[in-house]
Amino acid sequence: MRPASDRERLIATVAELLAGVHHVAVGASSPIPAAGAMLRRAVDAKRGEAPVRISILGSARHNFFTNGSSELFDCAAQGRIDAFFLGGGQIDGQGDINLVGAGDYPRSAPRWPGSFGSGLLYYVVPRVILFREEHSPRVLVEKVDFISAAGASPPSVRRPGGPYALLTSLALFRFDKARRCFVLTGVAPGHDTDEVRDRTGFGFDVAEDLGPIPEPSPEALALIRDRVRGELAETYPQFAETLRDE
Amino acid sequence: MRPASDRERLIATVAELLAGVHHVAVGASSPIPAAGAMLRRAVDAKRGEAPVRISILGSARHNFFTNGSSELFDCAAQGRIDAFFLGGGQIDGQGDINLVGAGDYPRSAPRWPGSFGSGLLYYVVPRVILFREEHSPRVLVEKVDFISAAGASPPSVRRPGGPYALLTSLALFRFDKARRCFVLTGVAPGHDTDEVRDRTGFGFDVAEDLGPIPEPSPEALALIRDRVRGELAETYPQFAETLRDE
Amino acid sequence: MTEIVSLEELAARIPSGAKLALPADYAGVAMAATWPLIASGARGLHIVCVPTGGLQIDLLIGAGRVQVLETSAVTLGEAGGAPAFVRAVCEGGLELLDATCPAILSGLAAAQKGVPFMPMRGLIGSDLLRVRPDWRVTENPFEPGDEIVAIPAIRPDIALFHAAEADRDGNVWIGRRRELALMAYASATSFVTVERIRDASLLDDEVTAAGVLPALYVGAIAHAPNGAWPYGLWGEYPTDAAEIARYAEMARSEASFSAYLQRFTGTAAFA
Amino acid sequence: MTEIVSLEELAARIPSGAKLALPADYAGVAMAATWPLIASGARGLHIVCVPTGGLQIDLLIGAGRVQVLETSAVTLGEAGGAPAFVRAVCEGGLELLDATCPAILSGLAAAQKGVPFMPMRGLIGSDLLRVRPDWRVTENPFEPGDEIVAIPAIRPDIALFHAAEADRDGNVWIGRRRELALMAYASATSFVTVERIRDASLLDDEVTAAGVLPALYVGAIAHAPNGAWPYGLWGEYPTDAAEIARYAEMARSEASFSAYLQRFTGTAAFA
Repeated sequence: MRPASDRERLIATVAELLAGVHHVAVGASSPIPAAGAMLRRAVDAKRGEAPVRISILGSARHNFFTNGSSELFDCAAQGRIDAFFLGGGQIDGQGDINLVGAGDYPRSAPRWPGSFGSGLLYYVVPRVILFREEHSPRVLVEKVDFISAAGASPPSVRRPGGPYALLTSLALFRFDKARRCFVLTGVAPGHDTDEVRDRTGFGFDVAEDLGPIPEPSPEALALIRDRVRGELAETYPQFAETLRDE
Repeated sequence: MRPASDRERLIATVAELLAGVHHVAVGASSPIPAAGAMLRRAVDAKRGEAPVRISILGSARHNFFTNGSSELFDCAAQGRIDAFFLGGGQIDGQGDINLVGAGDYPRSAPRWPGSFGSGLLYYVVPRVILFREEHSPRVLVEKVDFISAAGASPPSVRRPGGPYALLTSLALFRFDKARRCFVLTGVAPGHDTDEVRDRTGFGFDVAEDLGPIPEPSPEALALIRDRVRGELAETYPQFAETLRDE
Repeated sequence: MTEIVSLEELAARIPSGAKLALPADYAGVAMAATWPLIASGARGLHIVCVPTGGLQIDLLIGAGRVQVLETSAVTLGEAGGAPAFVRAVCEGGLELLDATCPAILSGLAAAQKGVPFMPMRGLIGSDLLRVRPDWRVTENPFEPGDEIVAIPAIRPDIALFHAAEADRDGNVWIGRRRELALMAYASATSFVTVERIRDASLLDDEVTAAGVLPALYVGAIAHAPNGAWPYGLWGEYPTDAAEIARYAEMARSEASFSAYLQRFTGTAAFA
Repeated sequence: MTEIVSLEELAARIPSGAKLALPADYAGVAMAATWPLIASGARGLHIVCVPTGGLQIDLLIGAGRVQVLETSAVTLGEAGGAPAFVRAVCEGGLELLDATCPAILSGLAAAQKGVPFMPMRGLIGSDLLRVRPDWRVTENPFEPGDEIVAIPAIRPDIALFHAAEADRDGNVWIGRRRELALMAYASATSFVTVERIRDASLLDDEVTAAGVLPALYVGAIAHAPNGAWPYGLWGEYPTDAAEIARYAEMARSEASFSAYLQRFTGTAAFA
């Protein structure tokens, strides 16, 4: 079997992060998170466990909603969505994310599209996975220029949700809610902690059991290359095609 | 032409009270208000004016709503419903209405069904017509035992709606919002003001231009007996049938 | 995952003390589930009428199953007042949460939105506000001095209703009776009885999908042809007014109420 | 009464300064009405994106038609950032009301319910809250110390969108795109372009009725086949991604943006 590509490893890592989740929602242009969710479902199905429900915004086949745009947010606020993915033009060490722009608001430069649903979803979905392939001090900053959604809240705020992990092409962190900081738990094969430090603009803790991010199991790899790629083709045809060529 | 029956006169009076209204909603078991609204529409159509929109709760043909029970109340709160009808086990001189029960709450005796939508509709629909055929001191009381919805509100309360008129088999009153009282404007043919006083449990003013409630015009009577009766048959078949026999 | 179960199993999953959302007469009443629910012996129910109640509520009250009743009205419509309800009120045997339709719908909408309350116009000056200390007069934060009522979220444990059709995934066709969706969004789960279960997914066709409550909200489905009887079901069959009138007559005394119930539940006394 | 008018007449009924609710890319964008709207010369528009914007918003901004923009995002999706939007932001040429999707939907829901505001979880600790002084942190009246944000009602003058079908009474079939109904409930009136106008009433059949926005909310309808192009319309046709990419390329300079616009509007400079 051909060894796992970087993207296949990201997909397998996402699937691990979704262990135990009943309902995961995925944004419209998020093929790797979507693939990770599909792998989770495929693995659970093979093990005879209840399949995770996957809602992909913008997909016809994976759209279970019938109440328009509001339903995703209502559903999340009701506590019916266990996991979601967010990115960010900037992500900082406190878990704050910036989807609006760099520099002084309102005349941001560059200006990014905007905060989308982060202002609610980051607060109510228990397991928000921050996913950004680029790992650089430009993206992973000490302090974001604009807080689209805050990584943590004072005790006066009811907050069932928040950051759970941060996954990049280089590293995997979990978020320590009590201490409001990221903890490095895994490094991509072929890289080391020093490189992660160099390429990260914020300080972070290191887990005692830090190790390389595991390679996908042969079982997972086979599922990615067969069932998951087939399922992806409906919503992300181009992505499914390039995945084949890796 | 056969002279107007009491119910035909009530229907014609309701149609007069709806002059200028664009959208009237009618409760499920309100055949006379519904007939009055249909007569209003028929008269306007004959005069080439825009027809009033009629929403009858529980009717298939007159149900324009597609968002369940909430839509009537939302629509009213948006200001899209100009007129509505309410009744009451008790109605008092301040325009307060009681749909809950007589005696000490909660062990009311008799207990009536309950307040239905009055807690909002009485406050937001500009032209609420109180309609109750029975005219007696038992119904028209000095002070209701339980206020399902209040006839007037202090200035601190935003209130575009409220009572506009009170129509019974015996009399027609308009409501004076500033002075919070009813003003007798018409008495049913064959009755007089003294009888109205005897049969009304609350004090009221008398309009300078008080007179008998007018008989329906021949045009109105013809429309009631033909077009309106036909339209009523879909929602109120029994009522339409008994109307024929009068 | 939605399970397809028998009527008896569906009723057996409603425990004593459950907070149950039930629809109005015209919206799809799960009458066929009412008999096994009464037979199951679940007691101390907290009923939320969405937004009014009729025969089903009166039966549950008469059978002694209801502890708390939140409603905007209970009536048998053309057949008159609801006898068991009126009797229970007079005897003080119910914790009564008298409401108005839009307040119940607002409370459910708050639960739908996952917020603790919804503001609502009206109500001020009424005795409803006096007898509902759980409703609060609050100030519009955007306009000092503007008073408005805050209705707390209503979060039932189970929404129970009847609909025309479900598919094997658990999607339910509710059409324009969207108060059923509102009940389902607000409730932890929904139990639905249906006229028919179809093999093809209701979500495969955008025309039928528009009237679907997704399986996401539906815990259990039971097949119950004619399941709203004696109530009607929109687009399917009309109300059996004679049967409701017969009930209204029999429910006037506790003895004949019991006889009426026994016919459907097969057991004896309930009160 | 809903009037059936030409695209030009529909656009001409949108006055300068109007507060306009426009749907997201996937929900039915009235692109065919965008060209006559720009040609009509209406200026100083207050745009509310429900809840995000794309090509239509970027065109209106580039043509200098927008004074206030309330949105959760503006993007051309696969084709990248929205060039005219990004340029206007950098130049300070827009009054920007940055939002998050559920806040816009909550503001519209408040208007739907006829209440001055809706509470919403989240937001606290964000800079969105800092730059939106019209949003208020308030206390949950049912739990002292529990802070929650109040979002004021959003009441647009006009909701403008595209749908598959309307009937001659003015009923519009929106299917499961119920954010279009939300926009319409919240707005004083709605202008709708449609692929087809059919003679039979959409309310006559309960299956189609379930997906209908009633005429009650609809002021004007214009027939516009392929009217979402280059966007797609669910169940009808896909997005023309090549055309959107072509726009993204041309909009990178003001000169070629003008050339792009001229092709559709027949007039020259706009900025």
